[in-house]
Amino acid sequence: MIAYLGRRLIQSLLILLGVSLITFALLYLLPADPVRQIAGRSATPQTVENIRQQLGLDQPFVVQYWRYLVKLISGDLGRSYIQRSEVTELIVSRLPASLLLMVGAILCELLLGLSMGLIAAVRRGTATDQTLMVASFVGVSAPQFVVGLLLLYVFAVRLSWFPIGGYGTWRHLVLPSLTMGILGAGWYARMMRSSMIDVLRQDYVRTARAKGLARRAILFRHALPNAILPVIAMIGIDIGIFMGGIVVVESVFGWPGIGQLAWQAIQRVDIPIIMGVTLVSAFAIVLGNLLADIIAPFIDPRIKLR
Amino acid sequence: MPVKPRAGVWRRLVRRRLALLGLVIVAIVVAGAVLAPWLTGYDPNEQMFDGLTIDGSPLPPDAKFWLGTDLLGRDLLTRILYGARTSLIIGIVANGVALLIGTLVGVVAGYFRGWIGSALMRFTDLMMAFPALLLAICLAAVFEPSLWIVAMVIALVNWVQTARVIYTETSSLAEREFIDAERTIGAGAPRILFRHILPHLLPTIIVWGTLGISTTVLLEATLSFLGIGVQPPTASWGNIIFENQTYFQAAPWLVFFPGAAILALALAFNLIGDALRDILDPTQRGRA
Amino acid sequence: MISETKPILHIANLSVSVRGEDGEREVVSDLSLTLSRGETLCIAGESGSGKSMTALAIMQLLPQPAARISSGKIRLGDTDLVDLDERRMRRIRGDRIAMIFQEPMTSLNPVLSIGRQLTESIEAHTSLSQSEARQRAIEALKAVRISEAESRLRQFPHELSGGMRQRVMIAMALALEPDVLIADEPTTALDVTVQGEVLELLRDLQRQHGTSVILITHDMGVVAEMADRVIVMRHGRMVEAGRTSDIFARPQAEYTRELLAAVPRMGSGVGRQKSRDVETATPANVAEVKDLHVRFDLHGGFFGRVTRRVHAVEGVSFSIAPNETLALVGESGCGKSTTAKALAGLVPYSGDIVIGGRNLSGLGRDERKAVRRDVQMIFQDPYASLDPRMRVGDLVAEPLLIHGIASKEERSQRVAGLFERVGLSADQMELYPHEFSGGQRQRVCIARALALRPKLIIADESVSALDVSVQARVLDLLKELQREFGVAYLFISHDMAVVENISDRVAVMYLGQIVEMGTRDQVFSNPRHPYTRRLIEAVPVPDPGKRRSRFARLDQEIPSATRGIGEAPLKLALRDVGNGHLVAAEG
Amino acid sequence: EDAVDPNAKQGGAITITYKDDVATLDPAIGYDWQNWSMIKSLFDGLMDYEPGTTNLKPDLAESYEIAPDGKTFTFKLRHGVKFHNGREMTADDVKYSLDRVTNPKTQSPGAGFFGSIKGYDDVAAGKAESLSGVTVVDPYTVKFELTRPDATFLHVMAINFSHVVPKEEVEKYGADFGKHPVGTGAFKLAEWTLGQRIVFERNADYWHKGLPHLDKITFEIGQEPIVALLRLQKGEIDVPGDGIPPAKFQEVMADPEQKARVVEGGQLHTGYVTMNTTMAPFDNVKVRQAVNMAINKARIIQIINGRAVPANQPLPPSMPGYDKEYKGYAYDVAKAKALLAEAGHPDGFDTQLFAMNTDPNPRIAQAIQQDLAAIGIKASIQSLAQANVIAAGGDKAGAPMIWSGGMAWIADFPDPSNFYGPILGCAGAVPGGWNWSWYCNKDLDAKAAEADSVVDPAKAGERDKMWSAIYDKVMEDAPWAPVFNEQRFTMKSARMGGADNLYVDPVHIPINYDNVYVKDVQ
Ligand SMILES: Nc1ncnc2c1ncn2[C@@H]1O[C@H](COP(=O)(O)OP(=O)(O)OP(=O)(O)O)[C@@H](O)[C@H]1O
Ligand SMILES: Nc1ncnc2c1ncn2[C@@H]1O[C@H](COP(=O)(O)OP(=O)(O)OP(=O)(O)O)[C@@H](O)[C@H]1O
Ligand SMILES: [Mg+2]
Ligand SMILES: [Mg+2]
Repeated sequence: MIAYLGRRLIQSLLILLGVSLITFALLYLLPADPVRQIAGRSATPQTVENIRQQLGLDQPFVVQYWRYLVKLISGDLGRSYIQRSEVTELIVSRLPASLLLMVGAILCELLLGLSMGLIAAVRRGTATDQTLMVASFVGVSAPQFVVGLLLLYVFAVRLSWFPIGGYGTWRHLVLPSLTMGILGAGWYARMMRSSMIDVLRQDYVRTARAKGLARRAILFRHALPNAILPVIAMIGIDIGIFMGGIVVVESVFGWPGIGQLAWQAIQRVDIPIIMGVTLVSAFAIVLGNLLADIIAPFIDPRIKLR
Repeated sequence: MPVKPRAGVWRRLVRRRLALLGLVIVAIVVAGAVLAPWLTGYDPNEQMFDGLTIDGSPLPPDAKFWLGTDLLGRDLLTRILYGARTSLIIGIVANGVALLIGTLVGVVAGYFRGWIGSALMRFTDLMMAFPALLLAICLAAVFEPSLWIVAMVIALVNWVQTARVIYTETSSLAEREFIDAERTIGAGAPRILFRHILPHLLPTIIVWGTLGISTTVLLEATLSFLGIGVQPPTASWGNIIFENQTYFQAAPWLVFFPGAAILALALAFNLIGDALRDILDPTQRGRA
Repeated sequence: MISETKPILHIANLSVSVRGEDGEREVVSDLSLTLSRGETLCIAGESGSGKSMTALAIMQLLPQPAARISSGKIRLGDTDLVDLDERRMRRIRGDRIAMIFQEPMTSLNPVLSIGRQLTESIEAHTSLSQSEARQRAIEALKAVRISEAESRLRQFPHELSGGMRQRVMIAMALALEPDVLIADEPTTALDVTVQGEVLELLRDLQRQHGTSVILITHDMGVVAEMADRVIVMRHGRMVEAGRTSDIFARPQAEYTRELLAAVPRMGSGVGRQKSRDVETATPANVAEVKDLHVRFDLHGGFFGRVTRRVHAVEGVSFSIAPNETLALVGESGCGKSTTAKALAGLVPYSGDIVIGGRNLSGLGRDERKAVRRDVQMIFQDPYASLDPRMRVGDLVAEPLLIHGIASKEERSQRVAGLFERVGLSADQMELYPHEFSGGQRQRVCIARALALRPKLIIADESVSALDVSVQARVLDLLKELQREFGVAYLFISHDMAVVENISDRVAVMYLGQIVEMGTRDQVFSNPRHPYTRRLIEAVPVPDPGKRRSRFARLDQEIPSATRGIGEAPLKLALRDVGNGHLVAAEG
Repeated sequence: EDAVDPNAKQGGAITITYKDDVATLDPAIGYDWQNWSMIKSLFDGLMDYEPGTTNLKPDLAESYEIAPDGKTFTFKLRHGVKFHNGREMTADDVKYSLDRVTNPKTQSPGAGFFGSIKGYDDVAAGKAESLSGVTVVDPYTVKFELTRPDATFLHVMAINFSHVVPKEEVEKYGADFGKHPVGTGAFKLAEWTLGQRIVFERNADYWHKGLPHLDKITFEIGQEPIVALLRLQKGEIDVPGDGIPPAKFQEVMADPEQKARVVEGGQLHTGYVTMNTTMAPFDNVKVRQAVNMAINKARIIQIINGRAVPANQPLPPSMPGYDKEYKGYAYDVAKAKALLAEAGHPDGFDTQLFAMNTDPNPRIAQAIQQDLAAIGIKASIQSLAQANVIAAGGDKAGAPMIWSGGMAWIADFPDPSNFYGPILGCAGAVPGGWNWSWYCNKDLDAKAAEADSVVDPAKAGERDKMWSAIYDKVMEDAPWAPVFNEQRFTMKSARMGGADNLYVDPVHIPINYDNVYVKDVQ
């Protein structure tokens, strides 16, 4: 187990290195000139040159990347061009919120998605099944911005059950998690139904029935753990998808996560922030994949960590 | 007893009510896209003087503008019809290509375990950890924004998840004995991969393919916004929603109708896919 | 022995039909039977005759959505099971009727521990507390003679051998002391020694609890050993029923007579191969294997280095002449299948394999494909070795297609011919593998192997799943093909009676090595190695008169072939004890 | 000292929302509209404007003196002004602050404003640490010597970049001074939770007695403008910093109660289309004039729900120097077509129109696109992120036409010169510059310099006329097509008090924090 983890961590580091290199290269090639942005509208060419030199942006690519890496190792992600703060500080201050939202969202989508998929598979072919599948497609097809606003309007503005955005208590977490979760729930419901249908055909389910077990025991004890395996593999993938939706949801609910940071940075080509957020999210994705691989053997003992 | 001719997949498909419904919807969308100029009297990009109220608000659905007008006074129905062209290309072609690449990579990596497999999977991991949006922005900066660029980017970005799922499934399929049996009769890798492994992956491919339709159509809008996709005034379902989403209370029709179109298309393919999955899975024979 | 009490189970005019592409088809027709308390009823009959369907119908577990009971009554005591709703049926299943399924490998849930799977049914049907249920489970495991029962509870199915899994299944079925136990081919997948144990166990338990047993089997040896009464089925109908001794002594129906005649018996049997002179090691040998090693690396450690190895095959040498049948026997896990796979080119090996004069190593791609044509393999598990998404006709035609033989029409004609050869009808070409019974599937596999008219066929347990009559027919077919085309066979089996019948020469394997090899007569009439002797003793005799009171039991687990790096197992030297009869020194 | 509103009540707290992060509160660096007025409340400069107006007044300076040649400015400082850390502000701090902002190491985007101070070039080149033109005469007197007469200099002394910072705090926090601002302003920073909230609290020692009125201002960050409005409607916040989102504008204006809480005012803003004068066919003045005539400004204003007034010249109407007589190019499709034909493009041509991608800019671009199509110009739209449009504009071969909305010029200070230099003058027509039409008229540059050397406040009217003439001349060459001047609509909660012009203060966006108050305090 330890050995496995060690090996996987080294692999993960290599992947992160790859991500950093590609991202750095792409940003290097981007035509927008960060120095011009820093220098402002009334800067003289002299000032522009000065700033370029100070930031080391006049150096060749390899040198710039090498310097970045060296600083990265000591945990220094540089200073934002536009915000002028330490990127590390910016990310650290926003990361907990994003992580919390991620946990909430994943919980939501698993709870919603898995139960929908399960019911649909059991009731296969009935009206319930069809309704649930339509619902899951609505979840996947609905633009998150609209879903978020709608939830906010109904549950926060009209019913006042939850605050209109913000961050702090569990009540703040519900609506954003739900908004994020609705999309994922659609995916999970669809996948769960598919794999559940498969599992319900297996011999061991017949054995369980032959033992005279209650329906619930058959479904939850025998079928579910088998059907959930492909879903577990999704969690890593899910974090990637999650990073896409986070921007919208965070801004609707005023959630102080890294999505907003990233979006603003992209709009303004604030390269150090883009780099930092990229690395952090890549790390999360890699970690998610690792986690999925580590959880799998606990659910299916046949799977060996190799 | 004479050998009965095999009932064609197509014939069995149209015999199912729901699948037929799906086919009809797809046919309507495709026909709408192709025949748009004949189906509507408006130009999709014409900002009509009488398409806005005096204080600049869009018009709700009425006898003249069946689905209402948008914020520039253009006929929404016409824009949805023309937008279908873009969205079909994204939802079906780009999504299809992504599915194809993902399946190919996943199958090859899952079947050939050696260095090819590891190399492909490490590359997939890298791509997965790499932010798609950034790639999109950089491409936007390099290329002239166009539908084909956005289609390419979507394909390039969306294959990764499919590849990972297909990889897992292929590696377990490759362990199955019937694959060994195929090897002993001299079947080469292409035959095993395409004739024997691929059909088993079909349910997964269908699930990912149909879900991908909505996500890619919506992703196209995000990319257009960042300047990489079709540029205004070209309509697509995604960007009609995206442009108007803040107006969902003031002018709900601007979000509802294109949203319904995306949903209908995705659902239609899902219905067809579901039926296909049953038809092509012999163990499901006998199911109505 | 038969207790003349009121029947516990009564089936009247049962019909089961399945829906296929072209409408409904009856697979069980008008079947009636009764089962008394404490009785063992055997259902025998050819593969596909509806035995499993009958069992599933009793349990109300017919495969959905294809199959349904079309008419008839099934009464358990006073309850009619056919009309029972699912909730009430649930209380009967496991508690009053228990079932052991045909496939022990897939019938246990891979993700739940043995303990969990045992206790849950106890908890479902009794009001015992968790710890009491656990205690009961341990007792049940002890009853099926699983060692270290307590620690086994924590293990998972894949950590147990096939025989142990089957015993767990039995323990599960018996834990609640049901009135009726249905065992569908409980021993088919097991090798002789384990089979003996399992049968012994069933008998023991029946004696203790007075359970009524329906035992479905095609092994007439098992029938003779176990049954009080026998029902013989064919094409979904009962053709004969009666007391075991009567049926064996005075079979009434034509089919029963055929069936009995087909039973392979050691030292006799209709189809028994005449002892032939086979010249070994001639240059014209079809296959020559020299010092074959197959090892599987087990990875571990930080960098995934190889830490341990499975020494599956360790220095095996043999040769097969044209027209010859070499049988490979031995216990589960001794390396038989691995040897076969090496020959078929499915696993990497070291050593030499020469097929038709060409050494397999160092061949180009096209040459290798050509050699492939000469060696065909029939796998152990017919269902697993057929692509479930292809029609069987296409599967059989595939080798022809791959090697570019014959035009399209010719191909389908040849496939139809092959189908008839193996006892299937041409219109079954359109069906899918899951629409066949176990035996029928195996015939499809054989047809596929024959399609290329190979020089060597490797048959890995290919007839174990077949009922005797089909088995006899298939064996006949194999022999016929041998005569016609001079095909050689590498015949892998745990059924010593069959081996005794079909083989020219026999090799006995133990832990990856050959411990005895010689002509059939040398090995069977003069077994020299103690391991060989034990194998022969374990074979049940298809004669109710010669029923044994106790089977020989294996007292130790099979030693492991897994070893650390650099710990190669001791190589056994083979000694010629006369006329090419090779025996390993006892180690 | 100007009077304090006698109705104002002391105390209370308000909440203001913003979508985007507040970048930095360092006056030498902060340069977006959002932190601009926040910095104004934390720091002070020598000069300032009367609340709600564009009228200059001395601030930290008690008085000033301009030498007749217009090249020497002497400021007398107010006594007893204290930084938030308690230390008294002196002339040394003024000098330090200006040395700091012009020092290239500070990387201030505003350094260029101080180009007229003697010694600036040496400091900018890194050859000197200190501006030779700034002298501390005594602790309460500071003297500026300029290299040329500069009429805008008093404005320059009012912009944030010249605000006074205490050396010891800057050195203490280094590059993070922007997160720990210490000034002399009406408010001081009480809390900054990154990405969530910034809290200002009243500076009890503020030199201007009676100000500020509020005890506390909380800025909540990170929420969509549309949600901010919902919160305003629910009474949770007091001012939505990003204004009324277009999607909600009609709804708000249709409700009398809500409409009553909206304050409308002008803004020092012009929205325009630039045409790259170095790129064919826009190198032909007739083509540019044709474009000016082709754009239907009324329609565009209708599209944005009437939140603007049509523009015909670069300067907005509230700016001194705005030429009320100038009629500009009237909307005339026929004449535009004729001009185009004269220029040799009777069938029009293909070109590109760049625009920023946030609503309503792509919509406006599409309306312009349709107008151009009417005279045969087929413009394809490139709707891109802000940074990409700016990059395209700063590249000589980058963008034929740019719609300026979203990135458009909002004046740094209310002076006509501010609309010329970087965006219409030769100095801005360099790679990476902001003169996106690459218009460079040496004549006009000279005239501009001449106008700016009229320093005497008494001659302000004369100077304004000179600037009017310059912009009229610019419009003759038509490098821009001015489209509209955006109106500001600020919405507030019912409890907010203070004169309306505090809510549309031309230099404080969204509101003048120092002078507003709440009505519901006891
Ligand atoms: N799922 C199914 N769909 C259609 N036909 C089926 C299905 N399962 C079994 N059959 C058919 O039902 C018949 C009876 O099968 P059953 O499994 O009862 O045979 P069996 O007597 O148990 O044979 P074996 O000894 O080979 O296991 C066979 O002809 C088979 O083809
Ligand atoms: N791919 C593999 N990796 C590791 N070990 C393997 C692999 N395949 C087989 N083995 C091991 O090799 C040994 C020989 O297996 P093999 O399948 O040849 O046995 P067998 O004699 O055919 O048994 P059975 O009668 O049960 O089929 C067993 O211990 C098995 O666990
Ligand atoms: Mg059976
Ligand atoms: Mg085997």
